[in-house]
Amino acid sequence: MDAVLIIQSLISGIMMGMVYALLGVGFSLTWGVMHVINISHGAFGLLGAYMAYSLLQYFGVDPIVSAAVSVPLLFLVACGIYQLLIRPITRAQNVVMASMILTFGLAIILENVMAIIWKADPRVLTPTYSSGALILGPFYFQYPHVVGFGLSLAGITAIYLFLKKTYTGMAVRAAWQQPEAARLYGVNLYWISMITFALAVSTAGAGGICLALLNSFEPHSHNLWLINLFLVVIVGGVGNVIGTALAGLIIGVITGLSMAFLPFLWVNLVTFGLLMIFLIFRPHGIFKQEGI
Amino acid sequence: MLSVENITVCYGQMKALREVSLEVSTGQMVALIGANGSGKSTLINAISGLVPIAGGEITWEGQTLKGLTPDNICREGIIQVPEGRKLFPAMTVEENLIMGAYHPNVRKQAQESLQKVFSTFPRIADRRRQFAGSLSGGEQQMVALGRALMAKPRLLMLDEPSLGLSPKAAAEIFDIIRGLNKEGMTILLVSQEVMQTLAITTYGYVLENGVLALKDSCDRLLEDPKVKTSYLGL
Amino acid sequence: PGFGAGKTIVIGGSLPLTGAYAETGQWIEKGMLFWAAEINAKGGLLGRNVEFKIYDDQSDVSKAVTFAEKVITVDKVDLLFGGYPGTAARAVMPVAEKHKFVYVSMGGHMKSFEQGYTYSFGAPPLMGEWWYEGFFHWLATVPADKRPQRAAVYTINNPVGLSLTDSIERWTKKLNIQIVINEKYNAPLTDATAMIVKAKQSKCDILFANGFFPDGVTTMKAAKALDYNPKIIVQGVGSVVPAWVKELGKDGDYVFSGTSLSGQLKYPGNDKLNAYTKKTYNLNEYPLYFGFGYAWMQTLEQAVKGAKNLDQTKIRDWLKTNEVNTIAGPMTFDKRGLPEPINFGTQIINGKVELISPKRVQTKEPVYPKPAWKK
Amino acid sequence: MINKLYPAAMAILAVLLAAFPCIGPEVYYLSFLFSIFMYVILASSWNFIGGYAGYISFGHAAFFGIGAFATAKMATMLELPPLLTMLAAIPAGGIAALVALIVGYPCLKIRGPYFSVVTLCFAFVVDLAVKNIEFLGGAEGLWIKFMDIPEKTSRTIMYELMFLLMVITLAASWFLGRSRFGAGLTAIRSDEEVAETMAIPTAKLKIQAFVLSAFFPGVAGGLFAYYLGYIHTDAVFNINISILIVLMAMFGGGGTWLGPIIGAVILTVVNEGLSTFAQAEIARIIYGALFIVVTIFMPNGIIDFFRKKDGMT
Amino acid sequence: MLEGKKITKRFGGLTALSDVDFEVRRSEIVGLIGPNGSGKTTLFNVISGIYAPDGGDLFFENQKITNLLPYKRARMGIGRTFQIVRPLTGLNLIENVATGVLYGRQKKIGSREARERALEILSFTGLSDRARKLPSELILEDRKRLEIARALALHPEILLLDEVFAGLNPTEISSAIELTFRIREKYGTTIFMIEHVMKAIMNTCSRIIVLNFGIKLTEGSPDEVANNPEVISAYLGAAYAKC
Ligand SMILES: Nc1ncnc2c1ncn2[C@@H]1O[C@H](COP(=O)(O)OP(=O)(O)OP(=O)(O)O)[C@@H](O)[C@H]1O
Ligand SMILES: Nc1ncnc2c1ncn2[C@@H]1O[C@H](COP(=O)(O)OP(=O)(O)OP(=O)(O)O)[C@@H](O)[C@H]1O
Ligand SMILES: [Mg+2]
Ligand SMILES: [Mg+2]
Repeated sequence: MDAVLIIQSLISGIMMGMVYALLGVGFSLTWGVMHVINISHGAFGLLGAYMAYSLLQYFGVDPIVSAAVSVPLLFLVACGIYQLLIRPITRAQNVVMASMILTFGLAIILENVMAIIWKADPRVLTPTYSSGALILGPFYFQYPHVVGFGLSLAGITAIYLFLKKTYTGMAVRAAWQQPEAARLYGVNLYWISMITFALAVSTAGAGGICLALLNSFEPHSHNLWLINLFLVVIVGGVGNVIGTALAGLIIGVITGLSMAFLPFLWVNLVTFGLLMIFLIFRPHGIFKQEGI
Repeated sequence: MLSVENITVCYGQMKALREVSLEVSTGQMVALIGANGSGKSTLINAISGLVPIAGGEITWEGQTLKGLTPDNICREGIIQVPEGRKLFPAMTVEENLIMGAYHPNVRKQAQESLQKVFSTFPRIADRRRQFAGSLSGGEQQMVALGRALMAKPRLLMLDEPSLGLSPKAAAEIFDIIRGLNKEGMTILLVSQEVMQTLAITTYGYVLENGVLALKDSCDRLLEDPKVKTSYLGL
Repeated sequence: PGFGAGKTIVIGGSLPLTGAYAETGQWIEKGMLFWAAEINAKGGLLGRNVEFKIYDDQSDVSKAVTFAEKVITVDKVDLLFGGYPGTAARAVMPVAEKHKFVYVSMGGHMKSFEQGYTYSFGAPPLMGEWWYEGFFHWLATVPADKRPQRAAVYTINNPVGLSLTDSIERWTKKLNIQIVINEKYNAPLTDATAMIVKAKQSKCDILFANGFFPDGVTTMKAAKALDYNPKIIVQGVGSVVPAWVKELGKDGDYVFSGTSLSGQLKYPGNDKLNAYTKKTYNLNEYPLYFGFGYAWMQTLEQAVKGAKNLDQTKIRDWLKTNEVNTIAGPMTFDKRGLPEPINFGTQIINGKVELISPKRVQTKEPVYPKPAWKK
Repeated sequence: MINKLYPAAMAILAVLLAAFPCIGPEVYYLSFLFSIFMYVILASSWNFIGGYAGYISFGHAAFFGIGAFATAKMATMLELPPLLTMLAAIPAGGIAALVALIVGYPCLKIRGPYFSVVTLCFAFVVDLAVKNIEFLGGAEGLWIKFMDIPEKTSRTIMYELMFLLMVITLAASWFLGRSRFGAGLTAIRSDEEVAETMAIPTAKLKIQAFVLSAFFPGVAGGLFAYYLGYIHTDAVFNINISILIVLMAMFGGGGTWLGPIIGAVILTVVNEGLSTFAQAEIARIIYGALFIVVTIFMPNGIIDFFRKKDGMT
Repeated sequence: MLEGKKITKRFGGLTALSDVDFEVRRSEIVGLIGPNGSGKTTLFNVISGIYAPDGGDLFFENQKITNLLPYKRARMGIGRTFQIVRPLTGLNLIENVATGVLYGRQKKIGSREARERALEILSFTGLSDRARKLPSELILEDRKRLEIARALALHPEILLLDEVFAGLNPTEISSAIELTFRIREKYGTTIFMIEHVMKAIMNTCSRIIVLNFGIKLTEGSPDEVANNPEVISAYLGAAYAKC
C-alpha cells in the first residue's frame, strides 16, 4: 500500500464525512431538543439540492451563492411546516414515535412532489469547478470536496457558536434539557422549537447542496442520505454538535481507510460492521457526557 | 402588589384549586403551607402561567395576568424557583445562571448580576465551569436560587427550596432566603418545613385539598391548634 | 372502453413509476403509450383499440409479482407487458409462465432466460453479456500496438454488473489486454477517489466502469478531478440515458458503451420516434428505455397480428417461428426466447451518443485515444 | 359481554378467512391476502420486541430475508420436492432465530435509539454479506423451482400456510400480552433498571422476545421466497421493509395485540388501493398524507384513539 | 443479613464511596444519613446491583452477591425504592404492583391472583382507592407509596428505602413512620433507609450509619450520632445542635 493512495482516499473520505456531519447536525438538534426524529430531513436536504440545481440551470447562479437564497427560503418553509404539522404532535405521549411516523409521510410527499416538479431523472450539480482539483504535491483536493468541506465546517461552527454563545442558542439547549424551567425564565418554547426546526431544515438544505456537488441525485436519493446522516448522528451522540462533526471525521476515516486497504466489494460491509461494533462498545456515541 | 382572587385550576376533571385567594405586598415574605398534594405548586405554577386558570383572576400591580404566557410573566419580574430545582443539567453552572438573565429586560445587566450571585454564593463560584447535573443537592439549590436572582425578581416564589437537603444545607438556604428578604425582596415561600418557614415569614396561608383553609400572621398560625396537629405534628 | 364494450384490447402490468427506478419506469411507460396512440390512430390491433392498465409497483419486486397476478386474474387483461428492473422481470417471468401469458421485456439478463420458461421473450433484451460486443469489435480493429494494454475493471455487484464482466474477460484475453485491476463494489458508490487513484497508479490505460448512472457520474467526476487520462473509458448502462449528456455535458464526452437500440439506426420507425421525442421532450434522439417500451409493444403487436387472435399460446408459437421487425431491427427467437445477440458500440462525441460499430451503422469515427481532460 | 363476543368474532373471522379459497377467488386475491397476512405476521412479531419491550428494531427485514434465503438455499441444494420445501421455511425460521440469538446478545445491551441504529447496521451487514457470498446466490439471487401443480392450487397452499402462520403468531402475541412474560417485557419498556430490581431477568426476557420476534418473520420469509419464485437481496433485505414493519406496528399502536394488525392491514390495503386508483406520484402523496393526518389526529396510534373514545383502559 | 466490606465505587475521577463497611442485621431498621452527594444513593445502587463496585464485597445471608445481577439479588430478597420515583409509566397502579408480584419471590401464580395480591398490597399502603389510576396522576407522596408497594410486591427480606419521607410535612411524616413499622410487622422485613428528615430517622432507626464524602464517618444509636460533633459539623449543622 502506498502513502498517496491512503492519504488521497483519507482526504476524500474525511471531506465527505464532514458533509454528512453538516446534514446530520440539524437532525441531531431536532431530535435532541424537540424529540422529533425527522425522517424527512434528507428530503429537505434534497430540496435544497434541487433548488440549487434550478438556480444554476436557469440563472447560472453558483450553488454557494444561491445557498444565500435557498437556505433562508427553506427556513421559511420549515417554519410553516413546523406550525402546521410538527406543533400539533408535540403533545403526543411518545413524540419520538409520532414524529417518525409523521415525517415519514412528509418524506414520501416531498419525494413525490420533487418527482413531479423536477422529474425522476437523475441530476448533477455541475458548476464550473465541479470536477477541478487543487493540487498540492502528489495530492489532489477535488473542488467539490473542498467546497463541501469548507461549507460544512463553516455551518457546523456557526451552529456550535450559535448554541454556545448566543442567548437564543442557549435557550435552545435549555429548552431541551428542562423545558419547564426554560419557560419560567422567559423562553418561549414555541418560538424556540420553531427556530430549532427551521434551523435544522436549513442546514439540511446547505448539506444537501454540498452533497449534490459530490454525487448525482434523484427524488429518492434522500433515503440513502438519511441513512448516512443517521449513522453520523448516532456515532456522534444525539444532540451533540461537536460529536457529530467528529463522527463525520471518524466515519470518513473508516471509509477512507477501507477504500484504500480493502477490496471495494467489502468496503460498505466493513464500514457498517465496524459501526455496529463501535456502537456495541460505545453505545452513547463518542462522548459519554451530554453536551453540544 | 400581587393579588390572587378566587382562582380555580383544573387538571382534566380534577379541580386542583378551588377559589383560592392570596395577597403579597411589596417587601413582604409570605408563607404558603399545606399537605402533600394540597395544591401549593399548582398555585405557584398558576401565577407563573405554567398552568391555565379556569376561573378567578390574578393581578399584578393592578394589571391582570390573564392570558399571559410564562415568558411574559417572567418579564414582569415574577420569578419562580421550581420544585426539584430543575436546573439545566448539561449546561455549566455559569450558563445556568446566564439563562436566568435570558429575558431581554435584564440581559444587559447579566454580567453584573453574575458577579453579585457569585459573591452571594462563593461555593458555586468555584464550580462555574462544572456541569450543573454533577453538583450535590445543596449546591444545585444554590444555583437554582442564583439563577432566579439573575432574573432580577420583583417577586420571588420558592417552591420547597429545602427538599432533599441535609439539615445543614437546608438551614443555610433558609438563612439566605431571610437575607434576601431583609434586602427588600418580596418572597412567596412554599415549604414543608413548617416550623422553620413560619419562623422567618410574617404572614401565612394554609391550603387544604385545593381550598384555602387558613390565613393569618405567622405568630398566630403557629399557635393555631389545627396547624399544630396537622402540620407541626405536635 | 372504446367503441363497443369489451372490444378494447387491454394490456396490463406494472412499472416502477415511483421509487428507485422511477426514471426508467416512466420512460418505458412513455414509449408504450406512444405506441398505443400510434396504433389506435391506425385503427387498432386486430381492429380493436388498445388500452393500458399500468400499475405502479413502487420499484418493489414483490409488488411487481402481485400486480402481474392482478392484471392476469382480476383485470383479465388480454396481454401482459414487460417490467423493469431485471430483478422484477426475473420474478415476473415465472408468473407469466404459470399463467401462460406471453411476456415480452428486457428480461432479467441471460440467467433468467436459461430457466426454461417458454412464454418469455427479450425483444430486444438488455443483455449485459452482449453489452460491450460492439465496442470490442471496434477495438479489435485498432492496430495491436495502438491498443490499450492494461485494464482496470470496476463492476457494480448486481446482476447487470456481473453479466458485463463476462464479455470483458473473454475479449481482453483475445485482444491481449491485461486486466490489472478487477474489482466489484456494492452500490451505492459515494466516492470513487480510491478507485481512480488505484487505476492511475497501476498505469491502466483502459477503464471499465461497469455501473449505473450515479456510479458512472461519480467515477467520471473523480477521473477528471484527479486528472486520470486513460486511452479509453468504458461505462456500463449509465452513459446511454439522456441524463448523461444533459447533466455531465463536456465531461461526459468520449465515453464508450453499448446499446441495443438507437434512434440513429436506419430501421423503420426510428425517425418517427426521434421526431416525437424531439417535439415532446426536446431530445435529439429518443431515450433508450423509451425505445425499449416501444419495441416490446411492437413485438407484441406483430405477434398478435401474426397469430390473428389473442390466444397466448398461439402468440407464443408465432413468435417462436417468425421474424419480428422492430426499431432495433429484425429478430427471430431461439428456444430461450432470445434473439441473436444485438449490440451496437457507442461513444459520446460532442454531447451526442454516436454509433461507432459495427461499420454498417457507424455514425461517426470514434475519437481515440480519449483527449486529456482540459484543466 | 364485549369480552365474550370478541374471541367468538375472531374465531368466526378466522374460519371465514381459512375457508376463503373454497369460494374459488382469483389468484390475485389469494396473493393480496397472502401479503396482508405476511405483513401482519411481520408487524406482530416485531411488536414482541419493539412494542412490548420498547426495543425499536430497525433491522427486522434481516430476519425475514434470512428466512427467505435459507429456505431457497435448502430447496435448491437439497433438491427438495416443492411441497417439502415449504416446510423448509420452519428450519429457516430457526436459523433466523439463531442469528437473532447471536446478535441479540450484544445488541440488546444497548438502549433507545442506539439499539435502533445497531439493528439498522445489522440489516445492512446481512444484506451486503449475502450479496457478497456466492454460496447464497450472491448478487444474482436464487431461483426456486415451482410446483408442478395448477397455479391456483399452489397459491392456495401458500395462502393457507401463511394464514396458519399468522394465526400462530397472533396466538403467541395474544398469550404474550396476557402472560407473565408480557408483563415483564412491558416493565422493561417502561424502565429497565427498575424492572431488574423487581426480580425481572431483563437480559433473558429481552433475548427471548428478540428470538421469538425473529422466528416468525424467518418462517414468513421462507414462504415468501416460495411465493416469489426468484429471490434477490433487494427484494427481501430492503430497508423499506424494516421501516414499514415499524410504522405498521406503531401506526396501529405498539405494545398492543390489535395495533400491529390494524396498522398492517390498513397500510397494505391503502397502498394497494391507491396504486389502483390514482396516478403514481399522486398516489404516493396521498399515502404520505395518510401518515400525517393519522398522526396529527391520533398521535398515540389508532388503537389508543378508539380506546379513549370507548373509555376503556 | 446484609453486609458490605470495603465497598468502593468511583465515577471517573470522583470516588463516590471509599472502603465503606456496613452491616444490617435481621429485623433491624437501620438509617443511612450524610450530606448531599455523600454517596448514600450510590451505596444503595451498589447493594441492589445497579452499579458494580470497584472494590469490596457484598454478602447477603452469608452468601457473596458482589457479582450477581440485580434481578438475582431481588429474587434473594433485596427490594428497593428509588429516591427519584420511577413508577412504570403507562401502567396503572395495580399493573405496576402485579408485575412485581408475578416475578416476586412467592411461588408462581396466575395473573388474576397476582392482581388480587397487588390490590392487597395497595390497600396496605393506602392506595387502594387510586388503584386504577396511572402513576402520572398521583401526587408525590402517593408515588412514593407506590414505590414502597412495588418493592413489597417482591416480598423482600430487606427493604432499601431511599428518602421516602422527603417532601412530607411533620404530620405526614408521623403517618409514614407508622407505615414503616407496619411493614416490618406484617412482612417481617428488615429495613435500611436513607433519610434527611431527622424526625423520621430518630424515631424509627435502632442504628444509624453516617456517610461523608463517600467515607463512613461514624455509626451508632440515634443519640450517639446526633451528639457526635463531626456529624453535627458535617451534616446536622449548628442550628440542629442548638435545639
Ligand atoms: N400535571 C398534573 N396533571 C394532573 N394532576 C396534577 C398535575 N400536577 C398536579 N396534579 C394534581 O394536583 C393536585 C395538587 O398538586 P400540587 O403539586 O400543586 O400539590 P403540592 O401542594 O405542591 O404538593 P407537594 O407537597 O407534593 O409538592 C394533586 O392532587 C396532584 O395530583
Ligand atoms: N451515575 C453517576 N455518574 C457520575 N457521578 C455520579 C453518578 N451517580 C452519582 N454520582 C456522584 O456520586 C456522588 C454521590 O451521589 P449520591 O447520589 O450517592 O449522593 P447521595 O448521598 O444520595 O445524595 P443526596 O442526599 O443528595 O441524594 C455525587 O457527587 C454524585 O454526583
Ligand atoms: Mg409541590
Ligand atoms: Mg440520594
